[in-house]
Amino acid sequence: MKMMIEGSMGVAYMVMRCRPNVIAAYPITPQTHIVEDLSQFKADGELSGEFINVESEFGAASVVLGAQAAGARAYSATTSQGLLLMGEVLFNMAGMRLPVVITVANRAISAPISIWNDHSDAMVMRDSGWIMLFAEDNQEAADMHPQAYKIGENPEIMLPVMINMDGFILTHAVETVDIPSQKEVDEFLPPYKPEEYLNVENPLTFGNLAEPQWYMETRYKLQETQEDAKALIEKIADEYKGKFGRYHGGLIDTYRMDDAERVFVAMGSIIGTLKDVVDDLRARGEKVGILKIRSFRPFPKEKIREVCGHVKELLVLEKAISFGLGGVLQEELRSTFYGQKHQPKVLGFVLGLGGRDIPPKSLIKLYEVSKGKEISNEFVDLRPEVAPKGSLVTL
Amino acid sequence: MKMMIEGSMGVAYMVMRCRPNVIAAYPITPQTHIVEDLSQFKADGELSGEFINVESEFGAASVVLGAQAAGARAYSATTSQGLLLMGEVLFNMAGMRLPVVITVANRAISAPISIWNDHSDAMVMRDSGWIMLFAEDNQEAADMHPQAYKIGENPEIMLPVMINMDGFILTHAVETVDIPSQKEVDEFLPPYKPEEYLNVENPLTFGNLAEPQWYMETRYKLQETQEDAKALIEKIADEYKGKFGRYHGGLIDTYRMDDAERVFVAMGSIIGTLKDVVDDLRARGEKVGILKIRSFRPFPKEKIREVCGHVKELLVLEKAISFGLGGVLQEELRSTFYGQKHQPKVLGFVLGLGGRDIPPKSLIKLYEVSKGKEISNEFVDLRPEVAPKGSLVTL
Amino acid sequence: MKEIRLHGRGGQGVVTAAEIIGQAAFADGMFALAFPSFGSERMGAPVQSFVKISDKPIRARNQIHEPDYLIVQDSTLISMIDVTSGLKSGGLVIVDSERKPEELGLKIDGRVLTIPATKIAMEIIGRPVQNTTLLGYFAAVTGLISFDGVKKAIEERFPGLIGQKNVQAAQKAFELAGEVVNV
Amino acid sequence: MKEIRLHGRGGQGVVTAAEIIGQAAFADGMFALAFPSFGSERMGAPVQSFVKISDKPIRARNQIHEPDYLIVQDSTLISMIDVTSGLKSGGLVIVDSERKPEELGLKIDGRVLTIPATKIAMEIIGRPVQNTTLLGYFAAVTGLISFDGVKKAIEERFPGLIGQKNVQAAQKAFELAGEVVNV
Amino acid sequence: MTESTKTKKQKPPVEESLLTCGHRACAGCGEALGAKLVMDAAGPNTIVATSTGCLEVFSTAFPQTAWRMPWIHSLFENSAAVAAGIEAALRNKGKHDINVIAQGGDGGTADIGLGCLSGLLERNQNVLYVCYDNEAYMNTGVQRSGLTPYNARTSTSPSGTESFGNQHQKKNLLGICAAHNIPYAATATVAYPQDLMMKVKKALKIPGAKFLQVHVPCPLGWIHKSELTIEVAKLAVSTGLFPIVEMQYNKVTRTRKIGKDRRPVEDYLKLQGRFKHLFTDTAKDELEKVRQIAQANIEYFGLE
Amino acid sequence: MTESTKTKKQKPPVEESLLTCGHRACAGCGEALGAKLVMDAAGPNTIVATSTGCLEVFSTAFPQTAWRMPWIHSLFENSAAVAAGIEAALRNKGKHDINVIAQGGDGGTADIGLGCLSGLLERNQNVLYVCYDNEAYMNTGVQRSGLTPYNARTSTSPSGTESFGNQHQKKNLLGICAAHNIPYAATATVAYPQDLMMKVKKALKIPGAKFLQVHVPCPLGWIHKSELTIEVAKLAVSTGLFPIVEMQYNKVTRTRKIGKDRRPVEDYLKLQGRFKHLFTDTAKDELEKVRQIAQANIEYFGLE
Amino acid sequence: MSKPIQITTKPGSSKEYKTGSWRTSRPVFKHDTCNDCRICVIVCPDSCVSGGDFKYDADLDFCKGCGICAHECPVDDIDMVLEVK
Amino acid sequence: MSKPIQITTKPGSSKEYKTGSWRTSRPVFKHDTCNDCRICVIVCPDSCVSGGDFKYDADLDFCKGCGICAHECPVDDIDMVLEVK
Ligand SMILES: Cc1ncc(C[n+]2csc(CCOP(=O)(O)OP(=O)(O)O)c2C)c(N)n1
Ligand SMILES: Cc1ncc(C[n+]2csc(CCOP(=O)(O)OP(=O)(O)O)c2C)c(N)n1
Ligand code: SF4
Ligand code: SF4
Ligand code: SF4
Ligand code: SF4
Ligand code: SF4
Ligand code: SF4
Ligand SMILES: [Mg+2]
Ligand SMILES: [Mg+2]
Repeated sequence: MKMMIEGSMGVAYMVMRCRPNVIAAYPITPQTHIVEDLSQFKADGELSGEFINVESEFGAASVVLGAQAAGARAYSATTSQGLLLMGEVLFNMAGMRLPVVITVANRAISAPISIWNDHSDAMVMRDSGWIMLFAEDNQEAADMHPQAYKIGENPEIMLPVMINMDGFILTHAVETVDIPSQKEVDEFLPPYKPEEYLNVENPLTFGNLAEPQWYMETRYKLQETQEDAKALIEKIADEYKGKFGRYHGGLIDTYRMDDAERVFVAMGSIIGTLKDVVDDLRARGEKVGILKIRSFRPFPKEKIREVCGHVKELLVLEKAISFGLGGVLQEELRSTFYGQKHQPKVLGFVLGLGGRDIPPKSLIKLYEVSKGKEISNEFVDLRPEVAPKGSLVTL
Repeated sequence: MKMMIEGSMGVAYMVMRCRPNVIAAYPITPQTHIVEDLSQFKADGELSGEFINVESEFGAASVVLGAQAAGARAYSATTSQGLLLMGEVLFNMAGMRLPVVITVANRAISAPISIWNDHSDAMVMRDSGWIMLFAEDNQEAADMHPQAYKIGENPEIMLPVMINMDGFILTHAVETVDIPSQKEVDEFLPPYKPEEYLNVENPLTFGNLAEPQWYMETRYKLQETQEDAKALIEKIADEYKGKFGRYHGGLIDTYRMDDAERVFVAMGSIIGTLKDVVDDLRARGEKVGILKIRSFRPFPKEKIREVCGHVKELLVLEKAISFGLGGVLQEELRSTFYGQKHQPKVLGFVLGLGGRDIPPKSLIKLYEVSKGKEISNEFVDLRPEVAPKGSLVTL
Repeated sequence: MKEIRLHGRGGQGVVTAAEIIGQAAFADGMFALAFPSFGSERMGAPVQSFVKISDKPIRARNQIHEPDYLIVQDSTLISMIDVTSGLKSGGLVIVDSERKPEELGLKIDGRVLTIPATKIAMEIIGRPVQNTTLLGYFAAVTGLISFDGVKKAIEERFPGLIGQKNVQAAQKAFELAGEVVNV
Repeated sequence: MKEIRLHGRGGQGVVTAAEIIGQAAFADGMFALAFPSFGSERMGAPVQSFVKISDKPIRARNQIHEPDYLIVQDSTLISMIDVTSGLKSGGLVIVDSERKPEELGLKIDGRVLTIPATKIAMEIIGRPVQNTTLLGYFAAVTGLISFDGVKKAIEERFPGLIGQKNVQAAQKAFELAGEVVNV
Repeated sequence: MTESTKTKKQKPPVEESLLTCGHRACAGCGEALGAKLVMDAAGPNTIVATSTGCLEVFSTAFPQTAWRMPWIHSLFENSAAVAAGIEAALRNKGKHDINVIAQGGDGGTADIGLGCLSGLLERNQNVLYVCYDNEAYMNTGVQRSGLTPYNARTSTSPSGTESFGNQHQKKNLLGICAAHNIPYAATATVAYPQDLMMKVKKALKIPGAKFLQVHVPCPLGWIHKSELTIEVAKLAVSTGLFPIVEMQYNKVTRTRKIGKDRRPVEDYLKLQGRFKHLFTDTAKDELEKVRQIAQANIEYFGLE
Repeated sequence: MTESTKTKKQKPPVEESLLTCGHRACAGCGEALGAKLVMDAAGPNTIVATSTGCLEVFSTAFPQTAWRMPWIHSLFENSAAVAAGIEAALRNKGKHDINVIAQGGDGGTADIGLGCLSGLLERNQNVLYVCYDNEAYMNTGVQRSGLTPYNARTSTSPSGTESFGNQHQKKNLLGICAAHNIPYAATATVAYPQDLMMKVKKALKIPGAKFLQVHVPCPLGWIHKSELTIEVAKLAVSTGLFPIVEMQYNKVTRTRKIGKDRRPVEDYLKLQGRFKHLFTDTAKDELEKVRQIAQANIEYFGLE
Repeated sequence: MSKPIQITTKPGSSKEYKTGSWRTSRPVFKHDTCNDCRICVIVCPDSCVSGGDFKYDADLDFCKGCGICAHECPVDDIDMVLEVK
Repeated sequence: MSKPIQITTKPGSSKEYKTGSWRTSRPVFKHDTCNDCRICVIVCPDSCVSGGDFKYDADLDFCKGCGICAHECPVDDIDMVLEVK
């Protein structure tokens, strides 16, 4: 059913449709509305899963870990400081091959404290072994949830999945979201039936100590599984399309890229804004398109190379930076094309940190003034008093 | 004075020589000996700083944060799970510009749980804004401590510094370490006198909330400071050499690289093993050298390019992997040379995870069999039953 | 696409108002995107919210810096912040006030209308909740959303008696409006 | 460079023994690197440690897979694990045992020596701490480190009476040794 | 009243509060009031570490601050540990005459921050920890905390067809802290500012770790009229729902008796929207449970 | 003894313990013994979550495990929360007849894991939490924990020219847990296996959150002979240093009296290397302080 | 190299941010029955009542009009009056 | 695509790991004064004493020789004997 609702509500509905047995979450802006909606569903008897109020994000992650290990389908949501506090548990969960799904309402990291959006939080978890997806709009964020469970719970995969949606920009935005019926979701997503879980009939031990003669193999397998997940992510996106008629891309998505020479690369809600920008530039005769990274882990190098065969320049727009190095996405893209036959130029921009608004006109300006330049880690829309000399686009 | 002592003891001595006012740490293998030695110094009245036994690594990091903010010089040490648990505080500390120094006795991350060495733990913190140094041997690990305080406390820098030393391989190895006298260290490292700290005479507020109109500038400045730190790290390494006659490199160090065509790139204790390997290969007429990354953050792109002008191939050896992408160091190196005039081939190997021993003969073998191949994320010395077909070097 | 920016204070339902506009547009068969300015302030502090309305799906997520319409739920804000900043030339400002538009001292290249929304709300709803009332007026003077749409959105949001009263207040305001002001 | 691997059980001081060899070598003016095998086992479980000795600084950090010398602190390990694995051809194995070398059933291309270290330790130190005793013997038969070096290392490690007794036990073992076995 | 008594009364100089105006708390915020009283009782010779929460957010939006003493905020869950570090730093530098206060909301104290707090109390460091108990996570929009009272409606313990609000009892935070065998642990409330300030001063004179839980009504989260903040706080005491007590080394040493001032719990609940759902026919049993909680408190601490 | 009594006694079938042999604990490990007793009392219809620590490390080196029941280890500080998740999963699936036990060492419980434990107790979930109290972080090499007794020497509270070992008093973990108002909180010891097993069974029958602190001597960390594990544990009780008590809803309901079995603290301390430094002339006052701690325990719980 | 950005703030600088406009009602201190008890000073969450000698007033630049002072004044010497908007 | 690596372990598989060799002393059950109290079974930290009917024995594949059984046997029916090495 199509509804004009908040992004958080859309996610809450879809999570409920996935029939999680156990939900545990700790409040943190801007994730709060998702769990508030879920607890209201529970209070009204609509949600049959358990809703556990915990004492911290560390506790929340641990509770869902335990639940999933006991054969339940589990769910949590968090962001920023909460995600960092979960860190130890998240790495552990991937290593234990527990296909939990969590939603991250992406937000900046302290200090200074900021409740506003950027992608720094998710980036911290990029080595964790989790599958990491980024949603462009609220429909996609909602639709990603059944897909995520289906990907993670695949017996050949068994990995947790993190769905990233921009805090406030998506979570608090009211727009149309089509929520499928329970029956339809049930048809798409079968119940979770793991081969191994904590039960007295088959009393296995989970979470052993691995001495040096054993540990490295588990890591190799985790990496191999991440590679394997690439095909599955695409397959399940197609399946979803078949069932629900909606497709937001597989590992990636493209927009007007066919003959594009300069291509914006980005993740999350900025894709929407970029679409307007690209239409605008196209109208002025620019050969420009968008490459949307939907799966950040596994990182779809092959797919990216495939669609960029004819592209001359990538303009990477990202909402995070690895201090002392540079923008994460631009680094990974440069590496993607390193040593390849076709090596498009990669320009890198950092923008939107801590909720800095990203107006189309700044994007158009950076598109224009960056032509012919070599650019890395260029901060966009800094206050002029702080921006370094020669900044391309300031406030 | 030259002593035949454990690496941990060498570090403990040097930490004491730096006169920290407050030490707070939580035990975790293989960091334990460092803090045990420090607490023995304290029990024997040799150490004048406070030693705070805390309830967790989260607490340890928060205690040193508070102490440093109050104008003290503070120290902690940890590894692996403990480092992850500190994560939220570490990011916070960098944002608050508090030049704490911590030693990380690098260890693998759970699950499965492993107390043995690799670099996965440090990697998780690579976006945090901390300066990150890696030590090759115990002398360097010890020497890095006064250098670290001097770098971090520089009024133009004001950033925390993480000293990484391989768990067990260095921390538990007994070898010669030269510990300078207190007087010498005092001459090198002046007392910590921050311009701003918590005090009733100038009652400032630390740790404000930054709304979207302010946050991004603080992030830009952090990145700028990391860039600034590059020169300072080199300068202080030189100063140290002047004073103590020991030099372990600045941002990087090189070994037999002058005419080298193939160059190993790595961090930490494997450099020592590689030196033997390189001597061996050189004796056989191979033009091979070593590029040691000493400062991982800031990542010395310029310096690396500078010394690799003539290099044909980089063989990156690393003890960590970003699951779903690949080895972190190889990615960053590929990006370093992307779009440059000179683009050496970059081969990437993952090895030594969770304490897997790294014998010279495996290194020699991979050197040989990798010739002429394109290699990324090749796991070295996997058990044959798990290794994928075509693995170059297995157990 | 039409862009509307709403100004008010924490607790005055300025975010709800934006959402109701969006829902009304949705009920009218249009596309809409409503979102708050995400401030950290508390009850009483100045807050903003945004709505974009279009006959095509709305993709751009940026805040509204050059609105077509402005709704000011609290006239005391006018002296405090530059509420009309960026208003498109020929744009429309609607202010909850018992005063005449001229008296507000707004110097803009556009039109200003006032409506005593709080007063109406006090009379009909019994509490100073001016947002729904303002929306009735907004529907009337802009024609951008239908009164039916507003009614439906309010009823969905506030089921029962309280919703009905809000609808009544909105209706009253709707009726008070003069001609439609095209922007 | 000479490489020594030590086998023993948790609690038998096998790591300390390696460190003392290293310190003795240091006292003798050589370079050494001693390190444990970092097991997670507890008291009683099999453990290993390693020492490398050279006249040049030691840089390679790998474990010792092909030792020149083996010190086995607990003969019961022989039936349990392959203690001599990788021993260099012509290498030397020293075992704490009251039995004759032949009786241990070690099949190697090298030499085996036994010394009743625990027994000596019981007599002199009064406790079954065989490690220092073994080191006296090791110094004597290999000539790799001097007895003075061993003495100094033991005294630094165990100040006071207990150290003296350990030195005595080591001395006794040193004296029991026959010719120097070059590897 | 004669002129001379007038002049006498005027004595206290009109000093600017150490938590000054221009902060962005809601009108009538009990937490702002509580913190102001604590700060002014402690005086300027004090360093303060504060957890994330309303108090920090409404007082320190960059580039401004409402604090007039050295003040730090690091994270949500670590003010106790940050203060421990400050105390250690001062101790190491021989500055023994400066007060150190750590403070946080009920969530930052009783839930996510309990680990750090417990460590501080265990080490008995010379710090006063103040918990501003407004009985929910207010800063993030009124979610349930461990100190949310039974049956209160919050955004994560909503009332609904299957629920009467929060189904867990308010955590016995005072008891947990006192069990650490610290020299002083007490409760106070903005309802009685003098008592509150006296306790802060008293606590700061005792060496070692001290704990003070201050009841601070929140008009936004409790849904009461802003002018009733103090009245509501008083009713929490006189109904027995928030006992005012002092403990030393895990023994109760003083309580504020209710005696004949005792009031039925409804008087308290009715003023607050968060308990509105308890005043229906189906909720009778639930209301009774709240009565029992009050009664148990009164008996346990002998408040009658 | 007659043949018939012989046959009677034989009744209990020789069953394999649920924590079976082949684990790698030190010889004489009190923690291994304690865990074995708890598991066998709980029976196979139990799911167990365990913190990092000796217990986990010595029992689960891949590819083996000494556990014969469904068992999970996640991290050092979260067994309480992992168990909470398991309990929620079972509850949601309608499996109400399976015991859930969370367990950890003293460090994993009283220090780093206290946050998760407090959450579990607050929510009163149907889980038994067992703390194996060997009074230090043994797995990492005997560092001080919050439950290390006063003046014990550990590797981070060494004795030295300026120190007599641990300068903090043993944290009152039982009191802290009981203050959460849970239906059952108790202490036990491997010295009295029957009592320990009885308490496990009793606790598992009570719905809600239960807490049990088990005293488990560690020959390695306490430096006592391996055969003395039980003797040392008995002396901890008879000296008054480890009181054996049961509490329900924060009230003491039963204690094990010491009475005429009372022994001077020296008898206990002397068997252990960690207290060796207390038997010198300069340490007399410190020894007296330990005596006072025992005396205070005895008075507080009325053990005489 | 340039100094790190200013991230600390100056004591009491919040006074640059006037909260008076948040008010819907205003306290009027009548200076009539005042007994100089200073309760109004003590209970104001916005630290904006000052005075002495039986004369107290709110700083209307900051007073948010919560009404606590009026409600708690033991002698009703403070009235809350609606602000005209 | 291949299945994730096996990371769980089978109940009681530790019995593949014999700890008997750790022993320096061995308990000898004399089967003499035994009163069938089962204390030795209960107190063994290595779960390796079994038996019944006044006859108990340690599984020497696993017994680590801690000596607790001997120390706790109320009738001294267990001796600890040094292992010959
Ligand atoms: C690790 C972490 N989790 C969650 C948050 C989000 N958060 C910030 S303040 C807050 C609630 C504060 O509640 P309380 O401590 O009771 O203080 P109050 O706002 O009620 O005064 C929450 C949940 C955070 N900042 N950090
Ligand atoms: C976050 C984290 N910090 C530290 C450690 C290291 N660590 C593992 S077990 C342990 C000590 C366990 O002590 P305790 O809980 O008392 O159990 P015991 O080993 O004494 O049985 C420590 C410090 C860890 N695994 N994780
Ligand atoms: S929400 Fe409550 S605690 Fe927070 S500022 Fe408003 S009144 Fe104060
Ligand atoms: S160190 Fe102590 S607790 Fe750990 S296995 Fe050994 S005896 Fe048991
Ligand atoms: S509260 Fe009333 S009586 Fe007391 S000082 Fe203020 S105005 Fe005067
Ligand atoms: S109305 Fe409120 S804010 Fe204004 S002076 Fe009175 S107490 Fe202070
Ligand atoms: S403890 Fe002794 S008496 Fe009891 S059953 Fe065992 S051998 Fe027999
Ligand atoms: S000696 Fe120890 S391990 Fe062996 S059987 Fe007796 S109690 Fe068990
Ligand atoms: Mg609160
Ligand atoms: Mg322990």
